[in-house]
Amino acid sequence: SWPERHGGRDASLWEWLIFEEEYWLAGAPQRVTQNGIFLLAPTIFAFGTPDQQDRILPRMAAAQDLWAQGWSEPGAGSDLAAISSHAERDDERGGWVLTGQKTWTTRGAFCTHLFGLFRTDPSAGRHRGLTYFLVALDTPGVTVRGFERLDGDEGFADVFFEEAFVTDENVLGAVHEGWQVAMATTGSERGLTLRSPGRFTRAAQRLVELARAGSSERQRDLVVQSWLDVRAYELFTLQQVTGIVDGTAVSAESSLNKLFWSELDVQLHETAMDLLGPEAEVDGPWSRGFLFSLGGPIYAGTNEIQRNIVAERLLGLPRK
Amino acid sequence: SWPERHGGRDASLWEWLIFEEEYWLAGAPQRVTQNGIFLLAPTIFAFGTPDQQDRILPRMAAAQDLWAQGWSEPGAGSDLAAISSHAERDDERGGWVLTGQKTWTTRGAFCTHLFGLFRTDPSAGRHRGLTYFLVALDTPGVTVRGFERLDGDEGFADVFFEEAFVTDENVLGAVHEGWQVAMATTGSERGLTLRSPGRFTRAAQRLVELARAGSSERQRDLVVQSWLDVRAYELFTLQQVTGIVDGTAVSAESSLNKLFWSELDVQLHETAMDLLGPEAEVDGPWSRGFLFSLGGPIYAGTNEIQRNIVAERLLGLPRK
Amino acid sequence: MRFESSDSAVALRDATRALLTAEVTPAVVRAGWPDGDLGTVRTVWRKLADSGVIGALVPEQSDGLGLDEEALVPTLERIGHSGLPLPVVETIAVAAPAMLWHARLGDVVSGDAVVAIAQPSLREESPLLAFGQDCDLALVLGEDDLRLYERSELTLEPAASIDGARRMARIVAMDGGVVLADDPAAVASAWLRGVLGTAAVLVGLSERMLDMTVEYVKQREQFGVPVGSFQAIKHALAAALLSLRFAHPPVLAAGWALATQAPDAAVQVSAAKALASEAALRIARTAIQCHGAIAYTTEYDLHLFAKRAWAMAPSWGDAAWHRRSIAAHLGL
Amino acid sequence: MRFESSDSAVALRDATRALLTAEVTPAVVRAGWPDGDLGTVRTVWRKLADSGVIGALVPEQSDGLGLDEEALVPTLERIGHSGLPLPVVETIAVAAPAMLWHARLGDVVSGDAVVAIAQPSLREESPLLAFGQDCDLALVLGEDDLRLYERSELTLEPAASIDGARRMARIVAMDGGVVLADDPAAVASAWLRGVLGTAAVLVGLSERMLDMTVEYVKQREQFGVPVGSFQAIKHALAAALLSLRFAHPPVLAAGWALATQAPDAAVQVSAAKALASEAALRIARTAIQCHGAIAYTTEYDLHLFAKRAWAMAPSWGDAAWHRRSIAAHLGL
Repeated sequence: SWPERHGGRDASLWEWLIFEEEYWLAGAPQRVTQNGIFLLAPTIFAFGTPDQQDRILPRMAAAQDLWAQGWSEPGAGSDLAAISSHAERDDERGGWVLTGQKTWTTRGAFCTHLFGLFRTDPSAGRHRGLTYFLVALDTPGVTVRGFERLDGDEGFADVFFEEAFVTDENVLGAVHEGWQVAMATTGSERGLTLRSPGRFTRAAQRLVELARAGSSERQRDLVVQSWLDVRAYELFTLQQVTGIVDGTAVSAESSLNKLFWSELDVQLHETAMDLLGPEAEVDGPWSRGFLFSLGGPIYAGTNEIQRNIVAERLLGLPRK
Repeated sequence: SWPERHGGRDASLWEWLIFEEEYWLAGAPQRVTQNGIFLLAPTIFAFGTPDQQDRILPRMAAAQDLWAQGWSEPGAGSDLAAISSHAERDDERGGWVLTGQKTWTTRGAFCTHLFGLFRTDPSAGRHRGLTYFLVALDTPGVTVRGFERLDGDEGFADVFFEEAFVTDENVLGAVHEGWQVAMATTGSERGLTLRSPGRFTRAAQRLVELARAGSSERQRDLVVQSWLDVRAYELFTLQQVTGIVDGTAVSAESSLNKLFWSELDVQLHETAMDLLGPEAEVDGPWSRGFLFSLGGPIYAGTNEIQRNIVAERLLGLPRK
Repeated sequence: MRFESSDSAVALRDATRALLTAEVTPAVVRAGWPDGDLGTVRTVWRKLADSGVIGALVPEQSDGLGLDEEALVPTLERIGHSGLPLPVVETIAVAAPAMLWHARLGDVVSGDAVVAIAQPSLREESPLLAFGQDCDLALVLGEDDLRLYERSELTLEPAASIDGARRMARIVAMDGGVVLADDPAAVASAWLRGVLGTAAVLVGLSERMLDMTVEYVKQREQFGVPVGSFQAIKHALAAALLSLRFAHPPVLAAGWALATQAPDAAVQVSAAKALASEAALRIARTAIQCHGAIAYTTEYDLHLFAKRAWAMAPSWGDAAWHRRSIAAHLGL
Repeated sequence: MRFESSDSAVALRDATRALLTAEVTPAVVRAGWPDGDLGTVRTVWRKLADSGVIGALVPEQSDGLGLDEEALVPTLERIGHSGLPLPVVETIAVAAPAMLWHARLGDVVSGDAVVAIAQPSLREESPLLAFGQDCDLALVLGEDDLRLYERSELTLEPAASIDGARRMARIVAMDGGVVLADDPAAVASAWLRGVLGTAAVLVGLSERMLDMTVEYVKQREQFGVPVGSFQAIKHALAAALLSLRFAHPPVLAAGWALATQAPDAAVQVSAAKALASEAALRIARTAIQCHGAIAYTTEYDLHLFAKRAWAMAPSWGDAAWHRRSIAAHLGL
């Protein structure tokens, strides 16, 4: 829930779910503000100073600032703790000097700001000594290089930091405690916030329409399988939101969401490609959606990592 | 190829394949002599003394002796090297005293003899210090307790050894080198010998007949998928036999066979169960075959172990 | 807005779970198999009757609990989880609420009489009757009527099920019988309750198989470590949990849809059965594979639950049957 | 009895492989994409022509190699593996051997003219023509004739393919054309060669994607170890190899069946295409997942091959289409 004084609407989780459902049913597109609103904002509510909340949230809600997530690096994908971008203390200027490279930054080429982790204590262990920074992308020393995704979208970016200076008020949470601060966001990325059922309900509806135009019994069976999984995802989400509202939800459960919606999205689009037959290769909403769907099992923690989390934290299997 | 002087027919690998195909197409059953003929015999040809070859092979070929494989133990399944059954030297009597327990011994309850690995040098490492023994099951100190398999067959057995004495002529290959001797058999178990294409060709034929009696388009598609996989298995086998005859075959390739036929066998029977609908649960050749098929991905090295072998030895992925 | 079970559902489930945990040991499940002591099974059944479960859907004035399908589903899951070898769904969810005016209702609610239900079969002349060998009454769902037969009015021939505890029979001949209801709505309602109940039992069986497997792979060691520490096992079991956790809410929702007579109740019940059947089949396969050889022996208990799942997944319409019915609803 | 490729097949494959390895770099594959330099692609094509490959199925008296389908299959696999962005199957396997009396045969065999082939489409009024934007000739497989058109006789409209290097077009209108053959047997034979050739190319693409992935996971480190040391990656790639290795023999066998005019050649060709299509789709998915984020960028080369696979798997009849045709053959 996003308070009105920060540019929000004070909506409950249930109201938000309903909004999402209507948003997608109306055929509305993905939002460029998505990563800011769903990943950064919850962290700012939890860890931001009043000044940060006032400065950042209303502009984010109004889409005046567009925020990109600066997690991954060339050597730190699934292994997020391997981050090597670093920040050096500059007491004189009262801030930090950032150096390093972030990559696979979704929508980085269109964004104005980036939130990311930088190593502030190189002597500390992997998960320790990281700090969470908020950086305007027009800061001197920051270069953004956009590159193309599988589906032809130019939205990915490398972001290079060459002694880029940021002041202390751009540190979110405590210095050296960026990992703990970031994990709050990772949890919401995997779970409910990133993938409301509405998007899949709409896709299933479109798939059914496609199949009505002509399909075999085998194909209709596949369509219903996807339709059923969307229905299951919707009901699972309702059950889960009840748990969140009651405060009984287990955070590792968000890995179940992520696994399910990402596999479902691929399967749903594969079924559409099957229905389209030789026309499947032609550029269009289904083929583009198919390519887009293949990113789901990779980003926001690969599904291999998610299955580890499910096995270890929900089933209690031994780590090693 | 099994020489005539040892009770065989001097048949080539190709002749054997043809025999197998005809054998299964005629609807003939699995053979109780299978483990002796396919697993022990190749090892005796390779490592046996002339006396052992004369003594054991003709009686095995004539089904006068039925041989069971004594590999697995309660603590040593996939991890075969964890064998704890042991043999102590008895110089006075010129032989060895066996103690321990073998389990999941297929057809153990019906067999007259057992071949198995026992630890002869407890100080040596896991794969070392094992010796390959040949044991008559009526040896004093040996007890066989049959138990039931999933498909209702009573063929499994625990075999207990309580200071059972066997003479030196029942050691196959060198003392302490049982692992190397056994690996030759493990290779043939996984590969061609245990699962000639004939058995699956016959099963696919029966599946097609079942589907002809009534099936939906979705079910016919599943039937053809199984039929295709059987065809692929047949052609792969022919390609592989060519490699074996030419001496260019890679032994780890037998893991590909094992993975493919065992998954195929399950899939084929699952399709039959699907076709049978509510009648699937009724005892009959298909339901029994289904239960039997579920053992395939487990025995002769679980499919998890086989995938490790394929990844490490055929694709060259790092062990650790 | 909330998604959670009603208080009565939770209360009934918890009470029944306590009873089942104490009474339905694997020995009781095995007692359902040929040569088992069926008496021990019937004893448990009477204890369940004493707790009121059998009359869950029967009005209070007829000595039932007067609950609806929503309240019953979690309890049926628990009975499925226990493996109790009796026609649980048939008796509690289908027959009892259809017998309200029938003289034998009291015997059913008191646990003295269990009811088997004939299933459509490929051999239509001799329908299958799960638990038929030892039932007291049998219900037949016709095109537009429900008929109840005394065991003595039926000529049965034993048929072996993959799950020996199902004590399967074929109906060779029927004589007499009483029409319980003669309108298609009653048949449809009986059918939906049977489908829903079977889905609930399959959820319980799935949970049981998954729990057993998780426990086993934690303690079974190979290569010096628990086999549950291997990623292949972890990922297989994560996938199993996924299919269970996403099949469960639709089963609960279908109970609510039937209880509230939602317009799309039939679709929701089909969705529940399709998802629960697929989950159970997948989990049975995963459970056996992750156990390894021990799962392939009948001395170990896993097969008791896997065989029940293989028998029940195709009954009351298999997953593909229900997907076809959903396809029709979607105009496909 | 033996199962192995003929000496001519091996010789042609090895010679072509050497040429492809030297000439068809990823830069050449990218040259096929919009704004690429098609000239570099055509240069490679002429070198292939010099080696004789394009006339593989053309008799020696017409300046071909006089080989049969069995001998061609392993070479098409290699070309598929290279990713060469031209209508390889269409020109070499289908058009050239159908143009024996046609004056343009020489241009085709010499590499001066490439031939696109119209595919059936859901929009039947405007069939898809892969590589149509830059083809010299186009072949249309009718009900019972084969017609060849000059590029100038066609009105085309560009259409974007998921694989930009396919330079897809739709045929809006056709004018003129020459009947190459007017019997159904010629059409059937052309169709089967196209299906077989596409299956061979898919095998080569699968091998390429799998090889790239194996190399990548050996060197990419996360958590201080190569990601290829994780069991999840190992098992996914083992499954990928399995599907490739069991799709390959049926493709080779189908080549032999066509070459020897085996009575079941059509079924064997359908089997080859069904298995090769499924393998390619599965391997594309596995390759992307095992690579992780880098696979999702177009700067990395994997997408060039995956997109070709997604485009070709459904062309010339997708896997389900060929399974239906096998079902009919089996009397289902």
